[in-house]
Parts: sequence; structure tokens; C-alpha cells
Amino acid sequence: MSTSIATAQPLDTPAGNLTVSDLSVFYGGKKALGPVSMNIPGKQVTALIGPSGCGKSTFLRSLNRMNELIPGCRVEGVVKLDDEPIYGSSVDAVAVRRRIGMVFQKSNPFPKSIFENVAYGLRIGGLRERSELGGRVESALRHAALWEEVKERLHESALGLSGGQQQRLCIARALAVEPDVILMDEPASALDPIATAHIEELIHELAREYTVVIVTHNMQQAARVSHHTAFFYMGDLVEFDRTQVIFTKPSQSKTEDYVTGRFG
Amino acid sequence: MSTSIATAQPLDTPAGNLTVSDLSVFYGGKKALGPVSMNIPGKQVTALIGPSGCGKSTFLRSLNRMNELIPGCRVEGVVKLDDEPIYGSSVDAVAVRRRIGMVFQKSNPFPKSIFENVAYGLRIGGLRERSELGGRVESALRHAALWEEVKERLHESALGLSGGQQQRLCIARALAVEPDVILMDEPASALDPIATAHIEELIHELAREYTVVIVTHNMQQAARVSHHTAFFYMGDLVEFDRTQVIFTKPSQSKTEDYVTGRFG
Amino acid sequence: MDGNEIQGAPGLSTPASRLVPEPAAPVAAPRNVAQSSPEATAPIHRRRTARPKSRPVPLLERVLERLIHILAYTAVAAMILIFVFVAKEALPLLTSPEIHEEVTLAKMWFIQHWPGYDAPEHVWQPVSEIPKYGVWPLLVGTLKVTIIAMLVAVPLSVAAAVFVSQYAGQRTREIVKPAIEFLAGIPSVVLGFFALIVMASWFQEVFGFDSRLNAVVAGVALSFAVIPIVFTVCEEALGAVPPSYVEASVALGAARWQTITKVVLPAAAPGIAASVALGLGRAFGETMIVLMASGNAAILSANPAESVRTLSATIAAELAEVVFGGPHYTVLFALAVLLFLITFGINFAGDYTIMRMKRRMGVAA
Amino acid sequence: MFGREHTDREYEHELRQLREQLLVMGSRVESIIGESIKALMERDTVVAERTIAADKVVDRMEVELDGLCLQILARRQPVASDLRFITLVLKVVTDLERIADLGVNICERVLELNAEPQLKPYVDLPHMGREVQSMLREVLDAFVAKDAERARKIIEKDVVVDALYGQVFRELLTFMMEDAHNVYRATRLQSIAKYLERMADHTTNLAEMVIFMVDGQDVRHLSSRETPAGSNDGN
Amino acid sequence: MFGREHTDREYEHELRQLREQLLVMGSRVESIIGESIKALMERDTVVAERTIAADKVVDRMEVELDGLCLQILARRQPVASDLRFITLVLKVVTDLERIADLGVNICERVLELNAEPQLKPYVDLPHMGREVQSMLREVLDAFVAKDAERARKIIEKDVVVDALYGQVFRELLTFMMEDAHNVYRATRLQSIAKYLERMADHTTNLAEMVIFMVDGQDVRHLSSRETPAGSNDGN
Amino acid sequence: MSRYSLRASRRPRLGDAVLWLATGCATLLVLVVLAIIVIDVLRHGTPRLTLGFLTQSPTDGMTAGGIFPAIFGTVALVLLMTVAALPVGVATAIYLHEYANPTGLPTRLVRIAVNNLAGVPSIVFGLFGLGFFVQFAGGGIDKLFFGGDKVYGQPALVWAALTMAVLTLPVVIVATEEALAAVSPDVRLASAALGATKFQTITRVVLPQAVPGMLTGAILAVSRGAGEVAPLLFTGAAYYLPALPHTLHDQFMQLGYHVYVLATQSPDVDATRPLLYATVLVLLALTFALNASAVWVRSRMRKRIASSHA
Ligand SMILES: Nc1ncnc2c1ncn2[C@@H]1O[C@H](COP(=O)(O)OP(=O)(O)OP(=O)(O)O)[C@@H](O)[C@H]1O
Ligand SMILES: Nc1ncnc2c1ncn2[C@@H]1O[C@H](COP(=O)(O)OP(=O)(O)OP(=O)(O)O)[C@@H](O)[C@H]1O
Ligand SMILES: [Mg+2]
Ligand SMILES: [Mg+2]
Ligand SMILES: O=P([O-])([O-])[O-]
Repeated sequence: MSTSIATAQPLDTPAGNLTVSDLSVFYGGKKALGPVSMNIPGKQVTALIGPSGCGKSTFLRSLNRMNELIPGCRVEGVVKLDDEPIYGSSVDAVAVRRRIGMVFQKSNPFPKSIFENVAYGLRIGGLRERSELGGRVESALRHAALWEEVKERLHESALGLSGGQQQRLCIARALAVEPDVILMDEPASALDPIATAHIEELIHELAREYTVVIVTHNMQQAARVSHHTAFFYMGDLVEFDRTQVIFTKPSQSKTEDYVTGRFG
Repeated sequence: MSTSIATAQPLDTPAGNLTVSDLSVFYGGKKALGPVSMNIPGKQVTALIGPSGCGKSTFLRSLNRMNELIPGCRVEGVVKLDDEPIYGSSVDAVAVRRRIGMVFQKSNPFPKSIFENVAYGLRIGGLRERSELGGRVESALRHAALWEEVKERLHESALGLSGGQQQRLCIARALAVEPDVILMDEPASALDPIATAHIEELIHELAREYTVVIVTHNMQQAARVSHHTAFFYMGDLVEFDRTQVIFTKPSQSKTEDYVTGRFG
Repeated sequence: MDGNEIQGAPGLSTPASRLVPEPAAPVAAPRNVAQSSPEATAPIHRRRTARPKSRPVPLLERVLERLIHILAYTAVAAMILIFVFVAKEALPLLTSPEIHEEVTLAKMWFIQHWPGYDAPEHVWQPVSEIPKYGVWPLLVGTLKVTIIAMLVAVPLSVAAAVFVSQYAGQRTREIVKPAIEFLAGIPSVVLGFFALIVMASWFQEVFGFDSRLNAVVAGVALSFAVIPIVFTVCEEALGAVPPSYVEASVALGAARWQTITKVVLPAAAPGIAASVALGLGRAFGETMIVLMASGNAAILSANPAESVRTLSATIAAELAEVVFGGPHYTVLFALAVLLFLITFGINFAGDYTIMRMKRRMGVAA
Repeated sequence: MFGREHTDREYEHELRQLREQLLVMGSRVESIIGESIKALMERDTVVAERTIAADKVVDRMEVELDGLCLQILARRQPVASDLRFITLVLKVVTDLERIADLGVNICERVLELNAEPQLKPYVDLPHMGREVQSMLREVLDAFVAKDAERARKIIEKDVVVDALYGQVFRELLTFMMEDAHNVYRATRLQSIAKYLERMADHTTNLAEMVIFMVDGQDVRHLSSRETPAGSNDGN
Repeated sequence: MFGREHTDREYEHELRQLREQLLVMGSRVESIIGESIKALMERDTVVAERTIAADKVVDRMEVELDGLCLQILARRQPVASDLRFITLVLKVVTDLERIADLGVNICERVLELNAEPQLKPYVDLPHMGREVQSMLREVLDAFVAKDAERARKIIEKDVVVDALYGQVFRELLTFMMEDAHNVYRATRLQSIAKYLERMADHTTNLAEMVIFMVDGQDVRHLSSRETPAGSNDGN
Repeated sequence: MSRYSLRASRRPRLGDAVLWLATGCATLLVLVVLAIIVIDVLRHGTPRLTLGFLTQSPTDGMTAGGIFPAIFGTVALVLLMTVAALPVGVATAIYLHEYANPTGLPTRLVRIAVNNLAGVPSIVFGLFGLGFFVQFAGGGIDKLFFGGDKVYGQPALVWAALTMAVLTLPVVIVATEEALAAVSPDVRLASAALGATKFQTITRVVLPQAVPGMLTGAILAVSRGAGEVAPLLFTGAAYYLPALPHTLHDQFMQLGYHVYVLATQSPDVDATRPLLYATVLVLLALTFALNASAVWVRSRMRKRIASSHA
């Protein structure tokens, strides 16, 4: 953790920087993502945008080795969380995923109680003590701005929550294991504007403590929510810059065309 | 057709105005939509916006009696297409739906060829002649801006098309029966920005000949695509005005709050 | 506007300007045209001459729809008829004095002291000088065989379903699933034959059973009939667990086995319960396997190594040789009613459990 | 139902920041007016030079506020009142910056005048200055209070300033005709009067924008302010 | 890959409309400059009055263009170059309208001058006018061509106009000092020179905006144009 | 904050190994049992399997000869059964899935009936066939048309087939309903929105997509019918009948019943054993062929559905 010191972070919270070098992803031998290199800054929101099939989800999933669930998927290149390569031979994918959590497009709470959903990651991590579990669950729900809404009904089924609440529950569930990074694949695309606004607000809050990487189809959302934006096209990273720059003065004409709606 | 003459429309194309008076919809005795009265102008795009569950889809479905497919749904009030009440006792729901077509959120082509998809409505209407069928299919596909992309593969399966193309095919299919009105329930919400832009462009084109009513969760989309916008809230129509007015100077503070993102 | 058409029209207090968004909006001008009786105007006009003609009178449709409606009740009718006609033949057991001379419900269910026996005993011996109709040996035999079959079948098939749906690769799955479906397709008489001709001897050699045909042989053979049922339903239930649950669990840093035991299996629990209920029903009522492999000796004992006679096998074996309408005939039908009621009960209990489990998990809500 | 705050607090924060920065800029401009008048009255070269330097800050604020607006427009897609507010800011900063420039111009003339003896005691010029300053203060208040009525009153005040300007102009003309030696100084003073008159015009612009923001009603060019009644007499 | 036209043709159409209307407005303003100089040179009261009337059209166009911008901002959520273009238009119209107003002011002075005999033959004033007119034409061309280089050249030209203004101002000062009877007319002419100088400043603003639109680079307040070198000599 | 190292901990891997091994062994065991049965039957059955065996009648007290009447009887039974069960089953499924109000009492009744019909032991069907078809229906026909002569009022091909039809009805219904449910509701909405009546929607959009599923149902029903013996015991299967049935009210031989008879009631077990194995082989081959075709049809259907969701 020498870097965290070098970059003047407090000792006990890692910076959460993701360093991607020459990352390529193949599906059954076919390349889906060209060699991508980028430094995703810690404790900020980074948005990934681009047309359908350009490899945003593929890139995202390769950041916590979720792509290993897909048969025939192969990854080349280096991804480092702070200074540790996550594809190292002695690195366990399970451990990687505990430090780099993920939230999906469709909210997918387990058909368990609200409490059990949030406690799940802790339980499988071996935490048994009732009291500590309770505390960590509450803290995760507070972080996800859901505590006030559910504290009276922690032991009711999570499936009784509204769509937006379910998605926040999934975020709380990811937060409970105290990751450094949270990846989100179109987390609000199935929600209405009000629920979306709450999620966006939450994402902003999360960036105080976590590195957030979010895929979105909604350019306006990327503009609203992120500090940095990466534009992918046909498996390549075309441009990566501060969001403000991408949406006011991108340096690549492809980016300019895409964000202004010139799709040809 | 006296009205079409009165409003100086060409004789062969009706105005396509929808007049809604005191329309209420109930699901199993529970009111889902308050008494709504509005005049949806013909040959224009009218967008329906509002938070989830406010009754947009319910309202839309009651415009072509699709709600009759939902058990326990009851409708009160009057809806007129030009001057004919569509809920009259002697009016056939099937005939209504042939004049007021519908396109859904998820593109739902039949697992048939592209040609057969578009020809379907004509065939069930009793059209048999090959040559006329062919002509009408082509014209519908042209209207839906899909002809150039599919003319070489009319007899291939419609399921081989991309998401955006499938949605345009569904629009073509609705156009083939030559309706006056086309209802669309979030027609682009499952598509990426590029496909969405194509659909929006198409919606604009359609308004030359058809009355288009579209439900959308995406306020920006409503702003872009429609001439008039209706804001629903908790089953009531709060405001209905030109889109430009709704998005620059709405008269109701609820509307203002909603469109500016003050959801409380 | 058009207020006279609608009930409660005074409620329309919204200013007209709000309803008509644009002064130029082409609102239908002559309001007075369609006033007289608004609901009874002519059907919707067709726009262009080239429009398809209106639909032919759907007489055929009506007739066919009617027919479908009627035929749909065949199953209900069959169900009722089955019960009625089986129960009808068993009814004399309650009502006929002639039959009561030889057998009563009480004699069937309560322990009797038969002549020539040292102590009161449950005996099934319908073809003897004094016909004895004690059902307990049959019932216990049925239970023994069923329990053995379930004990073998459930763990094996649930485990296999877990393996196939969670661990196996595409290729393994493509071998195992059709194979097990093939097992399902083997007629029970073939399984019975195999148990009778081959298995019984092997088991006797290995375990040293006194009687070649016994509850273990029958139970194990029966389990071959149950395994595919339980496996198929289980596998389907496991496969129906949304992949998003698995993704969520894996993304939280759960290992595969944790995901399976903590997420997949609980989520599939109703389906697994359903599979067990289905298998139980099948095991309980299965006839040919037990008829051929159980030895058919109506002995009341807990020992699984002894021959047994089950309810279904009793009916199958004895009905062909009885006097039509006689006491034995009536008793056999009564056994059928018993069988019918028990399977009905198993079914019902199974459905109920599944429903409750689903509701608990918030699926049905 | 809905609150009056944006659900997205970050957005709310950006809007508030914009509003506050605009007010800061407004008050800086107001003080530039005051200082320039003070420099004139007290023939204070130091104050004049300080004021000229202070304009640089206003210039920077204009660029910053424009950037902030652009960023909010790009990132938040504002509509309705928010949109009107932001486009308002885009236009307001131009006027504010121009008012500050005019203040600088006054100071420049003051520096020139201070090299010569005073032509005459100034009466109407400080009066004009106070008027303009109070108009600007009023318009900033109206903006904060979203008070279209107050803004309308400000527009009416412009006539007063125009009248004063006409008076000053004619008076100085007389001075010049009396004595050719007065010409240099009188033209300087005429310029200063003109600057103040322009300041009032810009302030009137601001008032119109406030009305537009609050009511969504564009009132520009409805009054014939650009060619006010008194202007025939001077300019 | 992507085309240079918006996928949404309606949007493309609106942007084109905005661009064209802006050019129409620009050319109207240009002609107002020309006409006002013509009225001055030819002492033509009719032309002056016609020009004053023409300004009303420019006023209306400003309001219309603002409305169009607001509508596009509300409905299309433009970003990047489109957004810069639209905010540019919002600011450009203000300057254009102001240039037209200054043209009107020239005509007003012309009307006053026409009531008296000509003070002297005008040489530098028409020179200034031509300069300003060509600057405006240039800036509109640069805008259409999205040519930042050309826009930069225009900013340099402002110095020329400033120099001319200083010259005219001093010359007229001399006239006034020579003869008190000249004062009335000379101050009028000084005003006209001042108007032309202001026009050049506004045109410079426009050029800066074109640079911003094309390069996304804010060049305002980098040059010290607001207090040009020559201004010590006059204003 | 406690941080997890990226280094592997061994514990999760062990759990996976245990679970993998246990479930894998179970799967293997099931496959082994199946293989044993099949191999045993093949090994002992093939030698006796000749053309004559398939085309001749049994002779010498069924210790020699062929099994042609049994094959013929099985096929006839299955065909009759299908003709009876398929239309009713399909109609019921269409009613349940397309017309009925899913929460209404009629639907619930039909569903309960179907579920329980599937659970009723096959021997009970035999008794029902005897009581209802043979005695009640057959007896009734005899009384009405044959003056009380026993023509239909005795075990016969037609009664066995009808009994079997009732038994397989749930199979057809469930498979058909599954096929109907696999047709996406969106497509139905689309059809309705184009002005199609419900009937048009069903016949033109839903059924074409459901045909493979219905076919699967039919085949599974046939396969079940070919293998069931218990319901035939009292409704028409004959112990030994060298002649083929030529009317509906004749008795018939059936493969499964033949196996049962040979296995349990043969006077000379050793003499019949080769014959028995060969008969089992034929029966197994028949049901295997039927099942395989069902699997094939279904996998094709799945592919079609999968592509329609793509
Ligand atoms: N499991 C897979 N097997 C084979 N190819 C895949 C797989 N997943 C994705 N691809 C291919 O990889 C490319 C990138 O896919 P990816 O899902 O990352 O795109 P995306 O940018 O997330 O698109 P979308 O916005 O539609 O989600 C696509 O061409 C896609 O077809
Ligand atoms: N089939 C139904 N049965 C009972 N209630 C229903 C049904 N469909 C809708 N509702 C209720 O009617 C109300 C309006 O629903 P509707 O689907 O029209 O909302 P919506 O505005 O379209 O929402 P969304 O944006 O989520 O699609 C909601 O309260 C909903 O719960
Ligand atoms: Mg994706
Ligand atoms: Mg809806
Ligand atoms: O997918 P959306 O409903 O959020 O557009």
C-alpha cells in the first residue's frame, strides 16, 4: 500500500485507483475490446458511454473478473487496484470481488428479507456475530440512503420494495462488504425519473468514500453524475477526460459527434 | 365525416383528433385514473409524462380499448376519434384498434418473416391479393424508414433484426393497417441512444400523417419529440400544453417541479 | 363541452384553455352533430376505399370457441367419474348386508383374532376358507417400499440436478439430461422385469436376503422410476433461478458452493419440494414394479428384507380372479379408493407447501 | 408533494453557487460605481487607480460565471425556471461587466481631470451616480427576491437618469461655448455623464431580465428606452 | 462512422434556422451601419429616419433569436459545440442589437447636424465607418466558416479603429477650442466617432465569441481592448 | 475498515470440491444404473431379435414364436388413445391459458382436476376403466343396441384406449400449456392492437408457435401409453391371443403386458427368458424412439424460442 501513502491518502482507506493497462477482452477468440489503457481515479465517479455493443459492459466486468462467469471469455493485459494486479496468478477472483463490488441493470435482490440481503455478503465472508452483523447492515443501508425507509421492516421480503428501493438495496448489499470500488452497469435504466434522481444523488454521495464506475446509455446521466467520462466506440477507448470537458469541449471529433447526437 | 370537412382536412384523411371527456379508469373497483378531459390534436405528437404509476399507460391503453384485455378494468367517460365515440355500444373494439394502432415498450415482432409481420394486420383484415399486400407492406416499411434496410431480406425472420430495427418493424406493422392514430408506450426505453434517435426522428415524420401519442419516462425525450405534453400525477392530468411551454414556462407549479427535477 | 353526454359532467371545471393547448388546435368544430344519442352512433368508419373489408361473421370462431370451452371440462368430468365409479363399487362395503357377513370396515382396520391363530393379528388373506381382509400389512408394505424408494431417489436426483445445472459444462449437460429423460421413458414393467430377473439375484448375493424378492429390491427398482421425475423437476427449478441472483452473489465475493447453498437452492426450494411431492405420489401408486419385484407376501413387519405386498399390487394381482360384485371385489375397490385418497392427499399437501414457500419468498405476492 | 429543492442536491448546490457568485459580482460592480464617483468627487487618483484594478476581478468573474453556466447547461439539462435563470445569468454578466468597464472609464477620465484644476463644483454628476448605484442595488435585490414588480419600478427610474444626463450635457456645452479652455475638461465630464447614463441603461437591461426570469415574459424593446425622450438633447 | 449532421433532422433544422436567422440579423445590422454613415455623409434626413425605423426589426429579431435559443436549450439539451454555439447566439444578439442601436444613435445625431451647416468635410469618420462595417462583415464570415484565425485578425483591427477615434476626437477638440460656435456640432461629431468606436468594440466581442465557439477557448479580457492604447487621447 | 487481501484463501475452494464431488458422484451413479439396465437388455435381448420374432405370433405356450400381435396391439392402442386424448387435451390447454380468467373458479377447478389426474395411480385408472367404460358404457351400449349380448360390455381395445386417453390427458394438457406459455404475451398484445380477434390471435400467432410443444406433449403421451400396463389389466389386454384384433371391441395383446406375463406367469422361466429379453428390447426401443423424437422436437422448439428472445 505504499502508493496510498505516496498519494497522501489517509493510511486506513486505500485510494481505490484502478489502473488499466493494455486490457483486451476476447469472447471465444473474437476480440470484443481493443487494448484499453486508462487510470480510473479513486473516490470519483467515472462514467462509461458509447453505442450499444461497444464494449462498455465487457470493460466493466473485466474490472472485477465477473467476466470469468462467461464461458469462453479471455482477458489480456493488466488491471491494478491501487498497486495490486487483480489478474495475478496468486490472486483469488473471490477476493477481488469483495474489494470491487458490482450493481446490475435490473435490481436483483435475493428473495430473502431486507436484512438478510444486506447481511449476505458478510455471512459468506464468515461474519457470525449478531450484533456486528446488525451494525454493519444498518450502516450499509444508511450509506445507501435507504435506512429511514426500511428500518421498520428489515425482516420483510426485499421483493416488496419498489423498483428504486430495490436498486438502492442492491447498492447497500454491495456496500456492506466494504469494497473500495463499486461498478454499476446501467443501474438506473429500468427506473423512472424520480427513482433515477435518487440513485444519481446516491452515486454522488458514494464517491466520497468509494471509487464508482458506471455504465450508462443515458448521456445526460453521464453528464450529471460523473466526474470523468470515457467514450468507447467499437471496442476502443476513444476519449477519457473530465466529464465537463467531454460535454463541452471533447478533443476527439468522434466523441463530439456522439455526445451531440450526430450518429449518422 | 362532416368534421373533417369543417376543419378543412382533405376529404380522404380524417383529422385524427382524439377528444377525451371525463375519462376515468378503474382496476377492480379502484380508481387508477381520475376524470381526465383533454383534446389530443390530430397529426401532432402528444407526449404523456409523469412519475411511475401515475396512470400514463392506463390512459394510453384506454384510447384504443386495449385495457379491455385486462380483467377487472373498467372505463367511464367518453373518448371520441374525430366525432365518433370509441366506447359506443355498437362500436367494435376490434374496429377501434384498427384505426388506433399501438406500439409497445419492448419490440414484439411475430416470429415470422419481415414481410409476414407487416402483412399480418392486412391478412386478418381479410386482404388476400398478393400484389396489393406487397404494395401495402412496402409502403408501410417506407413510412417506418425501414424499407431500405430490409428490402433485400423481406422473407427472412424478423427476429434477426437489431433492437431498433425491430421496433421500427413494429411501427411499420401498426402503420400497415392505415390507422389514424398511433399510440406508443415507451417505444424507445429499451434502446440505446442511436436507435432511440432513429425512432425519435421517425416519430416526428409520422406526425405528418398520423396522430401520435407517446408515453415516455424520459423527459428530455418528451421535450425533443412532441408538440404537446401532458403531465399526469397520481391519476390526474395536471397540465396539458405545448411542449415548449411545458419545458420553458409551465403554468402549474407541480409541472415545474417535476420537469426541473424537484421530486422531493 | 359535450357535457350532456357524460354522467357527472359538472365536474369538468377545468378551464377550457387548458384542454385546448393551442388556439389553432383543430378541435372538431360542429359539436352539435353527434349530440342526439351519443352512444349509439354507427360503427367506426373506414378511412380509405382500399381498406380491407370488414371481417366475415365469425360463426366458425364462435362454434369452435364454444367447443373449446366445453372440452375444457373433460378433465373435471374424468376426475369426478373416476371417484364416483370407483367409490360406487366400494360402496357395498358400507351398505350391503351380504358383504358385511364376510367383511366390514372394522374388520379391515382393527386387529382381529382369527381362528387358528395364537394371537390377534392383522392378516390379509382374502382367498381362504375364512377370508381375512386386514389392510395394515398392505399399507405398511406400501409405506416400506415407498420410503425406501424415496430415500434412494431424492438425494441422488437432487444432487444430480445440482450437478447438472450448476457445475456441468454444456457438453456434460447434453449427455446427462437426455440420458435421464431416457430413464424416465423406460416403462415400469421393464423396470419391474429388471428387478425381478436381474437385480433380485444380485441383491441376494450381495446382501444375503432370505427372500429373493423383498422391500429393498422393490424400493430400489421403484426409485429408478422416481429419480427421473424428481431430477427433471428439480433441474428445471434450479435452472429457473434467475442468473441475476447468481451474478449478485458472485459479485459479492461468494464462492460457487456458497452461491449454490445459500442462494440457488433456497430460491429453488418450492420447485424441489414439488419434485419430491410428485415423486412421492408416483412411488405410492406405482403398480407394475412392486407387483413384479416385491414378492407379494402380505407380511406385517418393519424388516425391509422381507417380502411385501402393496395396495396397488394387491388390486392388480387379485381383481382378475374375484367374483364380480362379491366381497373381495368390493374390498379391492375400497383399497382403490384408499389409494386414490392418499395420492390426492399427497398432491394437495404438496401444492399447499409449495404455495406457502413461494409466498414466504414473496414470489406469489 | 414535490419539494422546492432539487432532488439532486449537487445540482441544487451548483445553482445556488451560481446565484451567489452572481450576487458577489453585482456587489463588486456596485462598489466600482461608488468608488469611481468618489474618485471623481474627491479628485482621488489612488482610488481611481484602485478601482481600475478592481475591474480585473469583475472580468474574471464574468468568465467564470459564463463557464459555470455552460457547465450546468451541459451537465444538468435545465428546463423551465432553471433554464431561464441560467440564460439570464449568461446575459446579466455581460451587462455587469460592461457597467464595471464604464466605471473604469470614469476613473480614466478622473485621472485626466486630476491633471487639471477643477472646472466647476459637481452637483448633478454625483446625483446621477447615486441614482445609478441605487438602481443596481435595487435590481440585485429584485433578482434575489424574484420580484418582478420591483424590477418594473427600476425601469421607470431610468427616465430620471436620462433627464439628469440631458441637463449635465447642456450645462457643459454652455461651459465650452463660454471658454475654449474649458473644452478639454468639459468633454471629459460629458463623457462621465454619458458613462453614467449607459450604466443606467445596462441596469435597466438587468431589470428586464429579472422580469423575464420571474414571469417568463420578454419586455425588451417594449418601452422606447433605447432612444429615451431626453436623449435628443444630448448623447 | 458518424455523419456531421444530427441524426435528428428536426434538431439539425432548428440549429440551421438559428444560424441563418443570426446571419440575417447580422446583415441587417451591417446595413444599418452603412446607411447611418450614408446619412451622415449625404446629410440625408430620409435615410436617417428610415434607418432608425429599421432598428425595430433588429430589436424583434433579438427577442426571437433569444426565444429560439431558449427553446432549443429546453428541448434538445445541446452539449459540446452545439451548446457553445447556442450560448454564443445568446450573447451575440445582444452585441448585434447594441451595434444597431449605436447606428440609430448616429442617425439621431445626423438629424441634429442636418439642422445646421456642415462643420467640415468628413474624412476620418467615413473611414472609421467602413472599417467597422468590414469588421462586422468579416466576423459574420468567420462565424459561418467557423474560422478562429480570421476572428483573431478582426480583434487586431480594433486597434486601427481606436487610433482613428483618437485622431477624430483630438481634431474636433481643436475645432471647439477655435470657435465656441463649433461646440454644438463638434460634440455631435465626437459622439458619432464614439459610437463607431463602440461598434468596433462590440464587433471585437463577436470575434472573441467566434473563437470561443470554434476552439472552446475564452479569450475575453486577455487583450486590454477595453482600455485601448489610444483611448487616453480621447473617449 | 477491515480490508480483504486479494490473496486467495483456501476455504472456498474446499467447499466447492466437496460439493462438486458429491453431486458428480450422484449423477454418475444414476447414469451407471441406466447403463447397466440398457446393456443387460441389449446383451440378452439382441440374440433372439429376428425378423421372425417381430412378425410371428407366439407359439408353444409362449415359449417360442414371435410377438407380432403384441406389437400390433400396442400400436393400435396408442393410436386410438392419441386420437382421443389430443384434441381434448389441446382444447383444455387453450381454454386454460387463453380464455379462462386465471383466478376464476372454473380455471381453478380444471387445474385441480388436471393436477390430480396426473397423480392418480395407474391401477386406479384400470378400475375406473373397468367400472366406467367396460361395465357402464359398454354395458349400456349392449343393453341399448345388442339386446344385452356381451359385445361392448367386456374388456376391449376401445375401452383400454379410452382409459389410457384419460390417463395421458394431463400429459397433453401440461405440455400444451407449457408451449402456450412460452409464446410471449407481447406478441398477443401486438396482435390485439392490430385489430385481431382473440380467435385470430390464437390461430394465427399463438398456435403456430406452440405446435412443436403440442407435438412434444403428444409424443410423451404416446410413450407413456406404450409403456403403461396396469390400466390394461382389466380393460382389454389379453394374456394370449394369436389373432389380431379386428374390431374395436376385440381384446388385444400388448408388449408391456406380454413382458409381465412372460416374467411372472410363465410355466418355464428358463425357456422364456431369451424371448422375454427380446420383448423388453423391442418395448424399450419403441419407447426410446418415441422419447428421442420428443426430445428432438422440444430442443428445436427451445431454439426457436431462444432466438425469439434474442
Ligand atoms: N457473452 C458473450 N459472448 C460473445 N460475445 C459477447 C458476449 N458478451 C458481449 N459480447 C460481444 O462483445 C461486444 C461488446 O459487448 P458489451 O456487452 O460489452 O457491449 P456494451 O457496450 O455493454 O453494449 P450495451 O450498451 O448494449 O450493453 C459486443 O460486440 C458483443 O456482441
Ligand atoms: N392490471 C392492473 N391491475 C391493477 N392495477 C393496475 C393495473 N395496471 C395498472 N394498475 C395501477 O394503476 C395505476 C396506474 O398504472 P399505469 O401502469 O397506468 O402507470 P404508468 O404511469 O404507466 O406507470 P409506469 O410509468 O410505471 O409505466 C398504478 O397505481 C397501478 O398500480
Ligand atoms: Mg452493456
Ligand atoms: Mg407505463
Ligand atoms: O429505461 P428508461 O425507462 O429509464 O428510459
